Amino acid sequence: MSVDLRYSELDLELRRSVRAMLTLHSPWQRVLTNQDRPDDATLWSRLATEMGLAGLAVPERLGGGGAGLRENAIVCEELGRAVAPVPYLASAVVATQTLLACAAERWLTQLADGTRRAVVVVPVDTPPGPAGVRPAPVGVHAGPAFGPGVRADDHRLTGTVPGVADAATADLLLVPTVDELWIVEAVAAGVSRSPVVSLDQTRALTDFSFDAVPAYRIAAGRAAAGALHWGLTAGAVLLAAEQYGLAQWCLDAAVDQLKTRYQFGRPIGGFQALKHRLADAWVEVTQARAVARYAVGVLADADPGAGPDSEAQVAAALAQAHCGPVAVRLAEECVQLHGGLGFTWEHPVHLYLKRARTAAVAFGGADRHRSALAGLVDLPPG
Amino acid sequence: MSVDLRYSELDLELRRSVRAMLTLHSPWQRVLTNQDRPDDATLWSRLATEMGLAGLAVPERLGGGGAGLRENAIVCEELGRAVAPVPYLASAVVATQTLLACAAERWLTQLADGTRRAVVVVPVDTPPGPAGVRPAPVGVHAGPAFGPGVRADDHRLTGTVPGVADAATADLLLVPTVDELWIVEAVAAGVSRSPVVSLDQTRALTDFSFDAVPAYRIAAGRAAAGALHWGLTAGAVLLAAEQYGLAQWCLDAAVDQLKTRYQFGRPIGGFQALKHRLADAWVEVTQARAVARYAVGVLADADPGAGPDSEAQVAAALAQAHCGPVAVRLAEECVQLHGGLGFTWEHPVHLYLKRARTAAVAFGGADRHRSALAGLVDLPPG
Amino acid sequence: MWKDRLSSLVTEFLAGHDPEVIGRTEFLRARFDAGLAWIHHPVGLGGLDAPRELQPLVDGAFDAAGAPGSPPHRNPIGLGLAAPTILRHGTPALRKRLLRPLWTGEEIWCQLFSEPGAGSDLAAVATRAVRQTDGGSGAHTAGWIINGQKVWTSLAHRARWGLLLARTDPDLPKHQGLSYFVCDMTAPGVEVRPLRQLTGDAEFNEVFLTDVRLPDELRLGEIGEGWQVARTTLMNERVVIGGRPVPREGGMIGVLAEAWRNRPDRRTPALHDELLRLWVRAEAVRLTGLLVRQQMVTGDPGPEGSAVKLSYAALTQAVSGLELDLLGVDGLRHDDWSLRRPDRVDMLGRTPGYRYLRARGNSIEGGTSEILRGIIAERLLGLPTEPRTDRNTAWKDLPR
Amino acid sequence: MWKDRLSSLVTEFLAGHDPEVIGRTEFLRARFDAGLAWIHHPVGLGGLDAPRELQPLVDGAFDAAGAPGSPPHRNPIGLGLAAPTILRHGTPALRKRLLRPLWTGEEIWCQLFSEPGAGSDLAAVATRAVRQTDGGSGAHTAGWIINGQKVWTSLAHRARWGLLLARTDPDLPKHQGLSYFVCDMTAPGVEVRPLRQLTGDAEFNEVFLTDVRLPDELRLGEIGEGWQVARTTLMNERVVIGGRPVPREGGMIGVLAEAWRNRPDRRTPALHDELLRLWVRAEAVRLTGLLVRQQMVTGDPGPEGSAVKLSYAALTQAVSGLELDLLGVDGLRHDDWSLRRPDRVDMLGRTPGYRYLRARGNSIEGGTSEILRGIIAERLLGLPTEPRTDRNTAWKDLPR
Repeated sequence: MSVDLRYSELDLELRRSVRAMLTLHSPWQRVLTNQDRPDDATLWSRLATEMGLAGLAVPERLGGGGAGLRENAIVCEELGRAVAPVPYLASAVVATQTLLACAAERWLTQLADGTRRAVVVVPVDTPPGPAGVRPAPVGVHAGPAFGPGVRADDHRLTGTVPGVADAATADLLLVPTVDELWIVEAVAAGVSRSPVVSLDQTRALTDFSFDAVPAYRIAAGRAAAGALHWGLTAGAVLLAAEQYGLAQWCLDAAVDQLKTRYQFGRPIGGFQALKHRLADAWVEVTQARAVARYAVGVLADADPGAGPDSEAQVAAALAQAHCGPVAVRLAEECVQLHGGLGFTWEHPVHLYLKRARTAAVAFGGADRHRSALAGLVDLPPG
Repeated sequence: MSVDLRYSELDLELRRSVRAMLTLHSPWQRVLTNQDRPDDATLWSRLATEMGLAGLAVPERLGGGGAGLRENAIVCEELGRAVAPVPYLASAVVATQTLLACAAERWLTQLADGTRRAVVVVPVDTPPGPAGVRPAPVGVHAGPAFGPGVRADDHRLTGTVPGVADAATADLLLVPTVDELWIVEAVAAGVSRSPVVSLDQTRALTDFSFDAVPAYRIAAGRAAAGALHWGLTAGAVLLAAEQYGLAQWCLDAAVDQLKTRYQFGRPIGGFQALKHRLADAWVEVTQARAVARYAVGVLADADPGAGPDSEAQVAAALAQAHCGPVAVRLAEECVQLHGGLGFTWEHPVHLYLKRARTAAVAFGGADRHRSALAGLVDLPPG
Repeated sequence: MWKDRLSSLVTEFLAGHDPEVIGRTEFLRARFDAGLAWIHHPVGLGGLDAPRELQPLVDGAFDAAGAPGSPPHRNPIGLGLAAPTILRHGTPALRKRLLRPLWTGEEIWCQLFSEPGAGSDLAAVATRAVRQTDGGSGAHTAGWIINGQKVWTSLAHRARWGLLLARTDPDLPKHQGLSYFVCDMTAPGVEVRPLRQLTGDAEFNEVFLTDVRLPDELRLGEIGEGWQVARTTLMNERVVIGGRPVPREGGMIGVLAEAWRNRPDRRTPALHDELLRLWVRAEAVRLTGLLVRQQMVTGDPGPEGSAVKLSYAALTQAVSGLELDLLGVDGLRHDDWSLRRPDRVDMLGRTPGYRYLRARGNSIEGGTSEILRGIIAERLLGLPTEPRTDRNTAWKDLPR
Repeated sequence: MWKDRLSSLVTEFLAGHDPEVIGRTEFLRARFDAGLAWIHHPVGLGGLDAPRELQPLVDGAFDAAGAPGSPPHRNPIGLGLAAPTILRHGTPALRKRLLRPLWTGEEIWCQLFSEPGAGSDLAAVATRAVRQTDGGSGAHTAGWIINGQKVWTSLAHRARWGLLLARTDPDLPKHQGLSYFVCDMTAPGVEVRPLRQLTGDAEFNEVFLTDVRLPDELRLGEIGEGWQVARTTLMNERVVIGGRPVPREGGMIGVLAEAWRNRPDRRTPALHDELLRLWVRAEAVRLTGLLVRQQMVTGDPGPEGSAVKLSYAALTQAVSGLELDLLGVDGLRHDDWSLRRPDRVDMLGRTPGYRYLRARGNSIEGGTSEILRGIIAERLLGLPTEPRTDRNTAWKDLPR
C-alpha cells in the first residue's frame, strides 16, 4: 500500500521523448494509409531499436535497458495515447515477461535490441490465471489445462490458435500446449498465419496453425503455468496503462473540441450539460490513472520467477476491471462530443474507439476480472 | 400485443375523483403527525367504503364494483402519487385477487365494501412464482413448497412470518402453509402481531406468530399454489402502477422546484445540465407508464382461476424489473434536485424515497424478476 | 362509409390495372392518379381527402393483391420529409410537378440542411442564396445564385432534388434571414462527394454548391421564412427515425438474444444480467413507442417522437456494445474496410463490429441526443430556456 | 534537522507534562503554548513555523505516549475551516484570542454561510450587516447590527463562535457587497433551532439572527471583501470532506462486503456482479484519494479535492443502495424515528436504511455535486463559463 502513484522526473523525461517521437513519426493518418500492413515496421524500429525501448525490462547483461515495468508503463501510456500500431505490448511486455519468468536468457537477448519480436500465441481474450488460456465457462475460474489448441509430439507442435493479437510480424512464437511452453521460429516449416480483418485497425489479429513444427521446450508443468500466468498478468496491467493513455487522449481531444467548436454563438464547452459530462469523464480518467499506476507499482515490485503474488493478482484484476470500461466509455463519449465530425473516417477518434473495444476484450475483459477478484478478496458468488 | 396503453375517459374520471379526495384528505403531513399509527383508518374508510374502491374488482353480485384490475391500477397510481398510508394494495388487490382465484365468495363479500381488510401473510419481498414465498436461492426459481414458516395441524396453524406489509390492521389473514392456503381471523386467540419500526413510514411491516390458531382451509395443492401465484402476480403488476404514480410525482415535483427556485439570478430549471437530467427522467417515467399499463392490460384480460399465463408472467416480471428501479431513481433524483430542502424532514420527498425503496424490494425486486424473465423468454443463464 | 368506398375503389382499380401485366412505374403512376397513393392528400395530388388512419387499409389491400406500393426505403427523404413539406408549403405548380414522381420513386430526394459550421445549430447555415441581378440594370430577376457547402447528405449521389436551406439575408438574426428552396441536383455547379464514416462506408455525401442557379419558382414559403418551412421538415424527420413499430425482440435486441442462445460457451452471470437489463429496456422502449403511436391520433408528430428517438439510440448503442462483450475475440473479426456506398443502413446484416460502430451515429444523425434532451425539457416539461446571445444578433456578427 | 528537533521537543514536553497527571484541557493548552499544536503555524499561535508535512510525526509521538491531541470530530468546523481562515485573514488580536481555545476544543465553532435563498449560489446571501449608528449624530460607531436567517448550521447549538457571511452593501453586485465576521453565538438575538433531516435526526440547525450586535473587531478582512475570505473557508471545506485516507474495504464498502459474506441466503448472481463493480469503484476512489494526497505536496487544497468529494458521494450512495437491495425485507427494519441530535455522523453504526438515507446528503452538503462538476469543468479542464446575468447586477435587483 506504500506504492507511489506519482510519476518520477525520469518517468516524465521518458514520456516526453516517446511522445515527441510518436508525434513526429506516428501521426494517425499513417494507420489509414498503411492499411494493408498489420503494423508499422518503421515505427517499431525507431521505438525498439533506436530508442532502445523494446528491451527496457531486459537486464543489462543480456543487452537490455535494465529498467522494468514502470518504464514499460510510460511507453504503453504513450502508445495508447497515439493509437500506435506496434506490437510493443505483445513483444516487449507479455513475451519478454514470460521469458523473464522462465529465465530464458537466450531469447531475451534476441528481444533486447528489438531486432526480433516475439509473441505468446494465445487468443487475444485469454485471461491471466493459474490455468491461463481460454475464458473458463461460467463459475469456473481455473480449468485443469492451458493451451488446449496445440499438442506436442516428439518436440513438434500441431494444432490451431485463433485471434492472436499483434502476431503478424513476430519472429519468435511462444506456444503453450496443455502443460508445457514452447518456442518456435515463425519462419519454421509448418507454421501458417492468416491475417484477420480486424475491428481494431491498429492492433490486428492473426489465426495460427501448426503442422508438425519443430519446437524448443522452455518450461513445463508448474513452471510453465507460472510463467504464462506472470506474462499475461503483466500484459493485463500494462494494457491498463495503455487504456489510461487512450482515455486521457479522448478526454483531451473532447476538451479541445468543446473549446473551439462554436454553435449558438458560443463555444459548446460553455454548455453546462456538456461541462458536467466532461467533469465526470475527468474523474473517471483520473481514477483510471490511479488504478493503473497502482497495479504497475505492485507488479514492478514483485518477482517474475515467483509468479504474481496475491496483491499483484488483485491489482491486475482491479486494473482491467476498471480501465477497460473507462477507455471504452471515454472513446464513445469523445465520438459523441465531436458530433458528426466524430462519426467520420477523417477524424482519428474512430481508431481510439476501435482500439478501446479490442482492449476491453483483451486478457479476458472486465467481467472475468471482476470474477477473479471475487475469489481473491473473499466475495464468493451465491 | 393489442393492449391499449391509453387511459379511457372513465379512467380519467376515476383518477380525478381519487386525486381530489387524496389532495383533500391525505396531505403528506398526516403521515408525520400520525406516526404512532401504522396506517390511516379514516382515509381507508373514505377510499374503501365511501368511494367504494376496495371492492372495485369484486363482482357486483358479491357486493363489489364489478370492475377489475384496470380500475385498481388507476387507484394505485394515485395512491403512489400521494404516498397514501392505506393497505389498498394488500387488501383490495393481493388478498382480493387471491380469493377471486380461489372463488372464495364468502370472504370476497366481506371485503367488497371495505369494512373488513385482508392480507396475504407472506414477507413483503416474496416474489410471485409457481412455488411462491421466500426468495429462492441462486439459480433456483421454483422450490417445492411455499409458506414454509407455518404448519397446519388439525386445522390449527402454528409458526412465524416476518415482515408482512400493510398487515397491522387487517381483519382477515390469508396464511399459506407448505401446500395449503388458510384463512384466519386476525382477532383469533393465538395470533400475535408485532409492529416493525419500518424504513417506509407509509407502509409499515408487521411480524406475525401463530400458536395453534383455528383456521379455515380455502385451497390446497395446485389450486392453492395457483391462487397464490395469481394474487402475488397481480400485486407485482399493481405495485408497478403505484411505482409509476410515485415516479411521476417525483418528476412533477422536481420540475416545479426547478421552475420556481432561483439561484444565480435565474430559475435553476434553465441550467442545461439539470434540464438534460430531467429530460432523461421524463423518458424513464414515460417508459414506466407504458410498461405498467401493458402489464395491467395483459393481466386484466386473463382469468384468475387459471392462474397467470405465460404472457401475464412476462408482463409482470417486466413491470417489476423496470418500474421498481425507475421509482427509486426518480425519488433519489428528486431529493438531489431539491438540494438541502430535499434532505429535510419538512419536505415530502423523503416519504417517496422511503416508499420507493420498500417497493423496490416488494414482491421480489427487479433482480429476481429479471431472473424470472430469463426462464420465460428463453435466455438461460450460463 | 370511407372504408367501404376505399375498398371498392381499390378493387375497381385492380380490376383495371393488372400488376402482372403493367410495368411497376406505370402501375404506381396510375395508382397515384387514382388518389390511392396518400389517401389523405387532396384530389389530384395522390389522394382523395380521405381520413389518414385508413391508409393501412389501402396499402394492405394492394399488398394482398401482390401489387407494388411506394418502397419507403428507396426514397426515404422524399416520402418522409419532402412530401409533407411540399404539401404544406409548396405552390400548386410545385406540388403538381414534384409529388407524383416522388411517390413513384422515379425522382429521389435528399436534404441539404447541415453544414460543417451548422450542425446542432442548424439555423446558423452559411450557404448563401443571392437574388440574380440583371447585368445591365441591376434589377432583381426571377432567379437565385447559390454558394455554399452542405454535409451529411444521404442519397445526394442518386437524388434528382434536394431540400435546401440557405441564407438570403446575413444582416438579420439567424432565424430570420433564411429561405427554403428545392434544389435541382442536376444543375451546373452541384458537386457531390462521398463522405466516409467510421464504419468505412460512405452512406453520406458532402455537397458543394458553386454558383448554382435556381429559378424563384423553386422557392418554398416566403423569402426570410425558411426556418418556419424547415421546422415542418424537422418534425417529420424525428418521426421517421423513431417511430417504426417493432415486435418483441425485433431489431438489435433480437440479434443479441440469438447470439446469447447460440453461444453458451461465452455466457457469464454478469453478462446474463446485463442482457436481461437490456431486454427489459428494449421492451420499455418498444412499448413506449406503441404508447406514443396510440396517442398520436391525428397523425401529427409531436415532441414525444424525440423521446423515442433518444431512447432508441441509447438502447441500440448499449445492445451492440454488449454483443461485442459477449462475443469476445469472435466479435473482433470484421468483414471489410473498403469504401462502400450503401443505399440504406442494414444493422442486422454484416458484423457485430459494424453494428456497434454504426450505432454510434444514432445519437448524432437527425438531431443529436443533446438537442433532443433540450426539446424534451423545454417543450414537454416547460423548463425555461437558457440565456441566449445569438437570437437577436445579426447572423454575420455571430462569433464562430 | 526539523525532524530531530521536533522529536526532542516532544520528548522534552512529555517529560514536563505527564498526561496521566495533568488534566486534558490543561495538557492541550500547554501543548499549544509549546508550539506543538499546528507545527506550521507561527510561534505564539500553536506552532513553530515548522514544515507542515512533519505534523503526523508530532501527532504520532503524542499518540504513542497516550497523550491527548485535539479531537477532530469534536470541533470539525473550528479545526478544518475556522483555523485556516482566521490564520490567513484575522487580525493579530483575533488570532491570539481565538486559536488556542479552538484547538483545545474549549470553544466549538459553526459556519453561518448557507441561507434558504442562498445554497449553491452562496454569494447571494441576504443576511444584512448594517453599521451601527450613533443615535444622536448618525455617525458610524464601531459595531454592526446583524439580521437574517442561516440554515444547515451543524453544531450551532454547541458553538461559541460562528463564521458569518453577511451583506454590507446590497447596491453592489452580489460578490462585492459581502463582509465576513466572527459571530458571537452567545450574543442576544442569536436563536438556534434544530433542523430535522430525512433520517429523522437533527444534525443541523437553523439560526435566526435578530438585531445581533457585533463589534467591528470581529470582522475578518476588509468591508466588501467577505467573498474572498469565504473562499479560503470553502476551499478547506472540500478537503475536510473528501480527503480522509482509508484502507481497503474501509468505510461503507466494508460494511457491504461483510453483509455479503454473512448472508449467503440473500446472494444472487446479479447482486454479486453489482457488488464487485462497487468494490472496484471503491478501490478506484480510494486510490485516487491517495494519488491526490501524494500530489498535494504543499498541503494546499486544490480543485482535485472537489473531484474526490464528488466520486465519494456517488460511491457511498450506490453502496448503501446495494446494501438495501441485498438485504431485502431485513433492510427495511429501522431502529428509531424519534428526533435525535447527534454531534457527528456515524455511517457505520445504526441501520442500513439510515446509511442509505444519510448518504443522500453527501452530494448536497458542503457543495452539491452539480457545483463540484462545474468547478472541475472550469478549473481543471479550462472550459468556458456560461453566460451570466448575475455578476454585474446590484444584488438588490436580482430576480429571486
